[in-house]
Amino acid sequence: SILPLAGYSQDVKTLTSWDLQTQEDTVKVIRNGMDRFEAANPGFKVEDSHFANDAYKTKLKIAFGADEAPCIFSSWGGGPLREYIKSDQVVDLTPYLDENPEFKDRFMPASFTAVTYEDHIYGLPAETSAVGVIIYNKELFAENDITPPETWDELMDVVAQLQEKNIAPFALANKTKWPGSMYFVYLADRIGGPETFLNAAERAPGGSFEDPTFIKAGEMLQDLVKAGGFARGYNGLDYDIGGSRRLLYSGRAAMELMGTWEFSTIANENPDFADKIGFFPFPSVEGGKGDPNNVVGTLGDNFISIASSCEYPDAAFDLLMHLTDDIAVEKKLEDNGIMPVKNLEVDDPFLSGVMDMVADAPSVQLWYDQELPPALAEVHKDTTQQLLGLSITPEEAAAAMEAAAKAQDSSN
Amino acid sequence: MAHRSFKLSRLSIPVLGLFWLAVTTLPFLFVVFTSMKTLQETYTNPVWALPESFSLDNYIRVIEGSYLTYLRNSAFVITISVILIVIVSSMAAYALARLKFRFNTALFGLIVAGMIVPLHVTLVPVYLMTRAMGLYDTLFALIGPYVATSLPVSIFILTEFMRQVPRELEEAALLDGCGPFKIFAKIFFPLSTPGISTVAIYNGIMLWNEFVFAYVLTSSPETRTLPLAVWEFQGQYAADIPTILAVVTLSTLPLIIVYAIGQERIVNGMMAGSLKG
Amino acid sequence: MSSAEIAPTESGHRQSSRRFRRAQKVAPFVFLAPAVLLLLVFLLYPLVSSFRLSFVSWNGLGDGGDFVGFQNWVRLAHDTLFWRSALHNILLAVFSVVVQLPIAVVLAVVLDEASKGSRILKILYFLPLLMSSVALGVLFKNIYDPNFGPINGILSELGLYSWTQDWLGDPRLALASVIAVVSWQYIPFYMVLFLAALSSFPREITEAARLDGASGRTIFWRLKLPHLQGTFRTAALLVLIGSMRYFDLIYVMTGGGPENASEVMATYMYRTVFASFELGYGSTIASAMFFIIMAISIVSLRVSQRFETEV
Amino acid sequence: MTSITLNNVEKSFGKVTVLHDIDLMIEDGEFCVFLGPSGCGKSTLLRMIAGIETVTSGDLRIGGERMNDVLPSERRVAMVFQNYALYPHMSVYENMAFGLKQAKTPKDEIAKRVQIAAKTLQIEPLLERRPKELSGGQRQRVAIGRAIVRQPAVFLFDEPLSNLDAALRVHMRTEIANLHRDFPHASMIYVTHDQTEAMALADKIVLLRSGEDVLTKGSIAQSGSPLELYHRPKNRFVAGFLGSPSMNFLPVTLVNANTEGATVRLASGEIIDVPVDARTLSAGAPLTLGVRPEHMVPAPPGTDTQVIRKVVHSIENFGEHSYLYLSDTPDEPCIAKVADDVLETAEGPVAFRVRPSACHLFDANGDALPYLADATSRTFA
Amino acid sequence: MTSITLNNVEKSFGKVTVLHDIDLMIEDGEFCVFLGPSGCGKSTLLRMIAGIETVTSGDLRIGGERMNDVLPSERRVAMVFQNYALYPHMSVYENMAFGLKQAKTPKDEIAKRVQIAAKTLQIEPLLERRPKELSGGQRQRVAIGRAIVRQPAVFLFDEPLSNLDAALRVHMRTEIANLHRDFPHASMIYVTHDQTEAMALADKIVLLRSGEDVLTKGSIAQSGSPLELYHRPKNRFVAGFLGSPSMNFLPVTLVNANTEGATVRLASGEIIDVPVDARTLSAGAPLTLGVRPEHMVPAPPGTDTQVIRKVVHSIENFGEHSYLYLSDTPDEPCIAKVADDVLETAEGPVAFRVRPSACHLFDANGDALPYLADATSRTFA
Ligand SMILES: Nc1ncnc2c1ncn2[C@@H]1O[C@H](COP(=O)(O)OP(=O)(O)OP(=O)(O)O)[C@@H](O)[C@H]1O
Ligand SMILES: Nc1ncnc2c1ncn2[C@@H]1O[C@H](COP(=O)(O)OP(=O)(O)OP(=O)(O)O)[C@@H](O)[C@H]1O
Ligand SMILES: [Mg+2]
Ligand SMILES: [Mg+2]
Repeated sequence: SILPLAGYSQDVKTLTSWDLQTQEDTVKVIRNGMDRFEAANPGFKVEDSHFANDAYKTKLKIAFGADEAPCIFSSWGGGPLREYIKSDQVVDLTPYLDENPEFKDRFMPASFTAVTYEDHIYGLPAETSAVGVIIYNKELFAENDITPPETWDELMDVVAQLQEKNIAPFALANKTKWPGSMYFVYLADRIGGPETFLNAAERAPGGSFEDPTFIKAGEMLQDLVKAGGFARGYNGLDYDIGGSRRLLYSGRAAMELMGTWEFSTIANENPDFADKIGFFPFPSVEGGKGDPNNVVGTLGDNFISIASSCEYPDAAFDLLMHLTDDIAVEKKLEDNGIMPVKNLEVDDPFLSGVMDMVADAPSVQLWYDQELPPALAEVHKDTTQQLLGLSITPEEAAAAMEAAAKAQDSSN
Repeated sequence: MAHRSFKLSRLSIPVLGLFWLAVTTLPFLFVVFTSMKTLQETYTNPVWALPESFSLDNYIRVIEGSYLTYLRNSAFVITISVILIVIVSSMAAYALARLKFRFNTALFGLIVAGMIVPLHVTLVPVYLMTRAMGLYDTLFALIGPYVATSLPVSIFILTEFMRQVPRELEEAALLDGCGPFKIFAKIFFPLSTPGISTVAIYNGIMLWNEFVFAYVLTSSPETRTLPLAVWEFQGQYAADIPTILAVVTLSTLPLIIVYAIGQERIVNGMMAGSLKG
Repeated sequence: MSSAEIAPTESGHRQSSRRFRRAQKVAPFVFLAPAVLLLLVFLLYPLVSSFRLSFVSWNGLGDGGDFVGFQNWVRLAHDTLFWRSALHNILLAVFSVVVQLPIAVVLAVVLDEASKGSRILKILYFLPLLMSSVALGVLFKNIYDPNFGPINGILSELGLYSWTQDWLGDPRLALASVIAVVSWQYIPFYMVLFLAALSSFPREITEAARLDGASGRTIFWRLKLPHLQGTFRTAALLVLIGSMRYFDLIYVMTGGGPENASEVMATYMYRTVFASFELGYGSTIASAMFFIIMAISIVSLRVSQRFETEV
Repeated sequence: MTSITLNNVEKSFGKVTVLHDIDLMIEDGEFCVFLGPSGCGKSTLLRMIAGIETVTSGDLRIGGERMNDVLPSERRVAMVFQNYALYPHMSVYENMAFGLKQAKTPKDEIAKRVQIAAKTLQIEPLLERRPKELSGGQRQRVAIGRAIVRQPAVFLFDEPLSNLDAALRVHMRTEIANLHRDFPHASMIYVTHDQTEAMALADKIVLLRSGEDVLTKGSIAQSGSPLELYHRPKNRFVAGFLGSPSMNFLPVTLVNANTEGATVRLASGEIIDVPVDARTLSAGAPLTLGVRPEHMVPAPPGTDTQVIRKVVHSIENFGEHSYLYLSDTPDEPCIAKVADDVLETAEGPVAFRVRPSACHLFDANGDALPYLADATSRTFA
Repeated sequence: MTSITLNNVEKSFGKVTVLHDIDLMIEDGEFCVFLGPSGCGKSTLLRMIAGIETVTSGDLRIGGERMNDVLPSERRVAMVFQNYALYPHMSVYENMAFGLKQAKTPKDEIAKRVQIAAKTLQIEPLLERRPKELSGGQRQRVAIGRAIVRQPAVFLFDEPLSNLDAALRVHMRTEIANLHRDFPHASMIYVTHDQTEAMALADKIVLLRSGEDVLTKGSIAQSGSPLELYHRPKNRFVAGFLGSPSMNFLPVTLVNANTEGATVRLASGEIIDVPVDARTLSAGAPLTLGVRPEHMVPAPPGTDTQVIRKVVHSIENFGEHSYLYLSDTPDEPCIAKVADDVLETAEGPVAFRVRPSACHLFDANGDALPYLADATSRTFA
């Protein structure tokens, strides 16, 4: 509204909601849940705002800093959410969930990890389950007689083969740094298993970011760079304006390691091309301790939470339920989104593949940049970008992470 | 000898002129041409190729979206802000240029020094104030910061301007029975129109493109201004470069028109600021 | 005609005189109040509160944060990334002065001489400043795109494949690439400034010089350029201040990367506050920025006054 | 009711005193011209009367009432500025109406007064124009019109003609004279440094001086009717300032003095009689003889008394008259202004006759010796 | 070698022709003044000679050589601009040396020439100063110095005195006259719209006209010596332009004409003889009689021939002389300029005698009827 305070009569109670969905169809799904909530709760009105990716974080941060957060908000869970939780700005959902056990039990248990802090749950998975997979151009693979690799060595062979044909193996748009971080996270998980990271992050005894696992991961990542694994400009391209996807579309690059949301993005953006893609899990690393079935990603990302400043937390929780109930699940599925609920029937081959991967995964590792406390996450993203740029050694990167982690720890 | 060097400089001027014309307009032509392409074309044809058919579909799509709302929002905020900037800064400039009071020069220095404040410093406090005043997510939230951050340079330009108004006019008005307030309203304000239009156009351009405050202080689509819209479209259409560039063109167009109309004034008005360093 | 008029009484004189003096006394306050108030609220208060926060460790959430004395400032002193950012600002400033101003001067001269079509030229030359930074970001990310962008495209078309570059992804080039766009964007502004100054250049002087046998080049170097020096000084100061607090295009084009290669103080501060959640330290950076800009402004004013030759 | 009196008025800017010891009385309806070299304080004096400048000390009265602290708009004065100071953004009508509007005069009264003034000044067709669409002369009329509509007791003019070219100047001068005739009861004060203007317009000229002299001798060098100043200058400053080319000054020594007058001898030996009272001085005292160029009349051959002999160095012909340059040091010029054209220079010195009544004598302080008789003006019939 | 010839020169700006049919010959060493009302094209003509403005058509020759397409710097001309156009950031020395440097003159030669010029102009102590540290008069000398050092064949001046105050103007006029004396072989062209300046300086005056007339009658109204223009104006424009106050024009009808002259009758019946050739006209033809104010001499009582009778409307006294206003319509003024002061106005009309030789007759086109005798100038001894 242009005029402040204009237009609403006294008895209308307003719930504000922020999320970072800007695709038209996705927004429709969300709005549908809200409309149903409004119908069920006369007198309430939901004011929804939708923001584009990166700057949303800034916005949310300022809002919380000012103690003026929206009633319900989306986040990726992990570190940033924990900052808000620590400063008592997020409503603990545990009591509500305990009151509605069947509602709660619909969700896969792993889907709460990213929003759990000291055994309390602060958010509900509301979007899609996204895990990192390698998307590839089936046509290109077929033309060049390449089959999806299963191990790192095979991947390196594929890289070499594609190189020969003058096709860039991977498209990467790492201006925002998190896309490149995925490779590192997967490698570290495959090499050392999830515990190595957990210990380092939690500052558990023996845990360290200078663990050989991280150094090895850095080395392998740099091997991939040196082998010409990435299309030109990878550290400067902007994912948000499709810097990497364009490489795929044009056939200049064959693969992209990306969250599974990429399927629907591609389907929206370039329906013709969507038919050409396939995916395969991140390859295993010979001698690695991590289970090759482990995945990196989030279940149900984004998560929706309630800010403590919300005047009507009960109503807000009801809204959350409307946004994640069975109708919502169904609608979301139509929009190619998989909510992490049990026994979901999926026709789409991509989605059912993803479902299978998640179901089989012994562990789901949250993206580091979301898991780690924000300042540390920045260091992680910075060092990974530097690793990709070959401007520091894996040892230096590890040392920088460890130092930052220690500083972070002591200041808390 | 003398003949030749004379001719040489004659020749170099148009050459330089054309070269720079290419430097400024080619990127812009790229924007316009690309905005008329289909998405498919941008993947298959070379980027600098002409569009296959000069299609306005992208524009239609943008205009049928919320573009007009954003345009209206921008126009609304900028109009009010510019009016306030003009009023507030011309008042201050008059006092600084012509009224005698203690610390006049010191105050002028301080105000002009406002130009060096890094604007991002003000984000969080301004956000807090906006919420406190209940203006958050209204277009009015933008007006305060827009006006305040534009004041130092505006006051600087207008003060120089008003110093050039002949003293006799002031004295004539004094004899005609005007006090300081009327002298300002009836003489100085109307006489500073060249300076005022410079200030208005200059700040209009800067604010039309302002992003950070707009981003932080508003949230719903109904309050979005054009730069935000570009940003939002970028998210919405992701790699649909032609559509994004159509948005870019549409959001720049109003400024081009305003500038084309007001450019003589801005060149003349800049004299005040440029002559006295 | 008679010159008779109802003469006001003496006490009437005194009264209106008193009212007038009062108006005169309050006028400065009334005229300045709105401006001063706005500046206090929207510039000074934030500045001061940011300075206060520089002594606090705070993630910006909840209340307060802890007073940590000079800890943030000590950290800043040892923060190589901050100093690197500052260096980048200085590079930006220096390049802007040596690139933007000379080109702007030349363009102003071109426009000043080009009588034909100079009106349309003035508009076209001004285009860059009319586009928002967000739009320019989108535009130049595309133009610089190493795979699809027209720059590399044209270069390889010309058989100069080896000249093609990863303009924004290569840490050695990123800053330069961004500076080029910043310059492109702001040259029109200074062009207008110089154009205004040139239009006040007396025509007789050009004519006297031509009678004296001076070539067009001599007239430019020996006469017009010195005439512009006052404007040049103003412009240089504006460029300096602008460069030291520059944010927009860098943020949208590279976000300070890759590998911090194009990080400047403002983007670093922004990231510290809004990505790392370190409001205290971010405020320290902001305050440092303010002091650095102030110092540079004062020094450059002094220096330029020293070199000032009377015109 | 419109007389202006200044008593012992002084004006300082900070430490600098620019006007000192001003005693002045301007009668009802008198046309008074302030004349003087640039920077002598003419404008300042005028502006003090207008109220735009404060009076440092002394009394300023208009129509008998003390005005030192009265607002400019309430002094019943109207001013015409050197550059007219028309409001550029208002039409001629609005310019003239502005002051009345401020005084809350009723609309139809304003319209009436403006119409009458516009008619008097013949600028009715211009009422809708902006100042920049007017010629110099028209602008001036508007400026005068703006003054007229206020029906002031005193008109003040600050060099209103100095921006005009020569022809227009003569024309506008006539209009100002007409104005004086049309408003016989309003006093007029007119500032100029052009003596032709001063002579043509003034009932009374107040000649101001500048520089160090102000503090010792006061600012007013002489005040009186134009002819008084021309024929009976009180001191060398006044004598030198009025008349073009300037009065010639020649060093002489006193030969003798009596009630009939004084006799002086030039350095070159010629003897001149001057009808002034020099009896307080002793013979041999060094004096300065003043003779105006137009009073140096070529003597018929054989004339011997009351002549000055000088070599002609160069000649300027103006058709109507010619200047003969009789001195080769440009700093101490001596010029004779003779009628008609002079095409050939005579060899050797030429004799010029000077009427005794056209001669002036100044003592070492530059003060004129008192004149004995008054026989210079004549009635023409 | 320094003569300047213009043959049928024309100048147009776009479609507007401002100078038309200019034929002009300026001799070696002649001092030629371009005079005319504002906007008549004086500056344009000068600038064409300098080469700053192109010649639209016709021939321009300097020293016999065609110069239309020669660069300004190679025409051997030097120009002094109205506002001097000194290079503001260069010292006086550099200002004067600039042109020589451009011409690659050796350093010591430059220094020598500047020194000599500076000495001539008495500006040696100022050589290190910047223009803005100089007074108006000093600036002008520097501008002249800049011209002198180039040892030009032709000096061009564009209203060099118009920015100065009256006193300085007279002084600087003398300096320019001296310059002419010091460089007897250089031609000088001097633009002004001040006739006093023109009369004082010129060997030859070229009086230009403006407006519609240019296309039908050409731009040059008359060219000749100052006295020729004063005494023998070829047309009404010239007659009215020179002299201050302007010549009086009175409508008359031709009574008869013979070899001795013409006799005309005023509307009021007086008969006047004028020594001009009017034999081509028939009696009764309407003509205009021109008489300068200074030639209207009050007639001794009883004079009946060659008199004009007029009522005196008002008087201006200037001490030296007085103006009698003989007309009450300011647009058709009639003035008599009489010696000394006039304090009282006579009742009824006054008779003024006019010498036949001081009368002019103009036909309906404004052209002067040819003069028969030449007896106006006299030698003075
Ligand atoms: N506001 C002021 N502050 C200081 N000095 C001033 C001020 N106004 C005028 N003066 C000085 O007072 C003196 C008289 O100035 P004023 O303007 O009255 O001279 P003027 O006779 O009008 O000269 P002009 O003929 O040049 O107009 C000058 O020496 C001037 O420098
Ligand atoms: N560059 C030009 N373009 C068009 N018209 C011009 C140009 N320069 C001069 N004129 C016109 O030519 C005419 C003559 O101008 P010029 O400057 O020669 O007059 P002037 O006699 O020197 O006048 P003044 O006494 O005012 O200096 C004027 O009507 C002027 O408007
Ligand atoms: Mg004055
Ligand atoms: Mg001219």
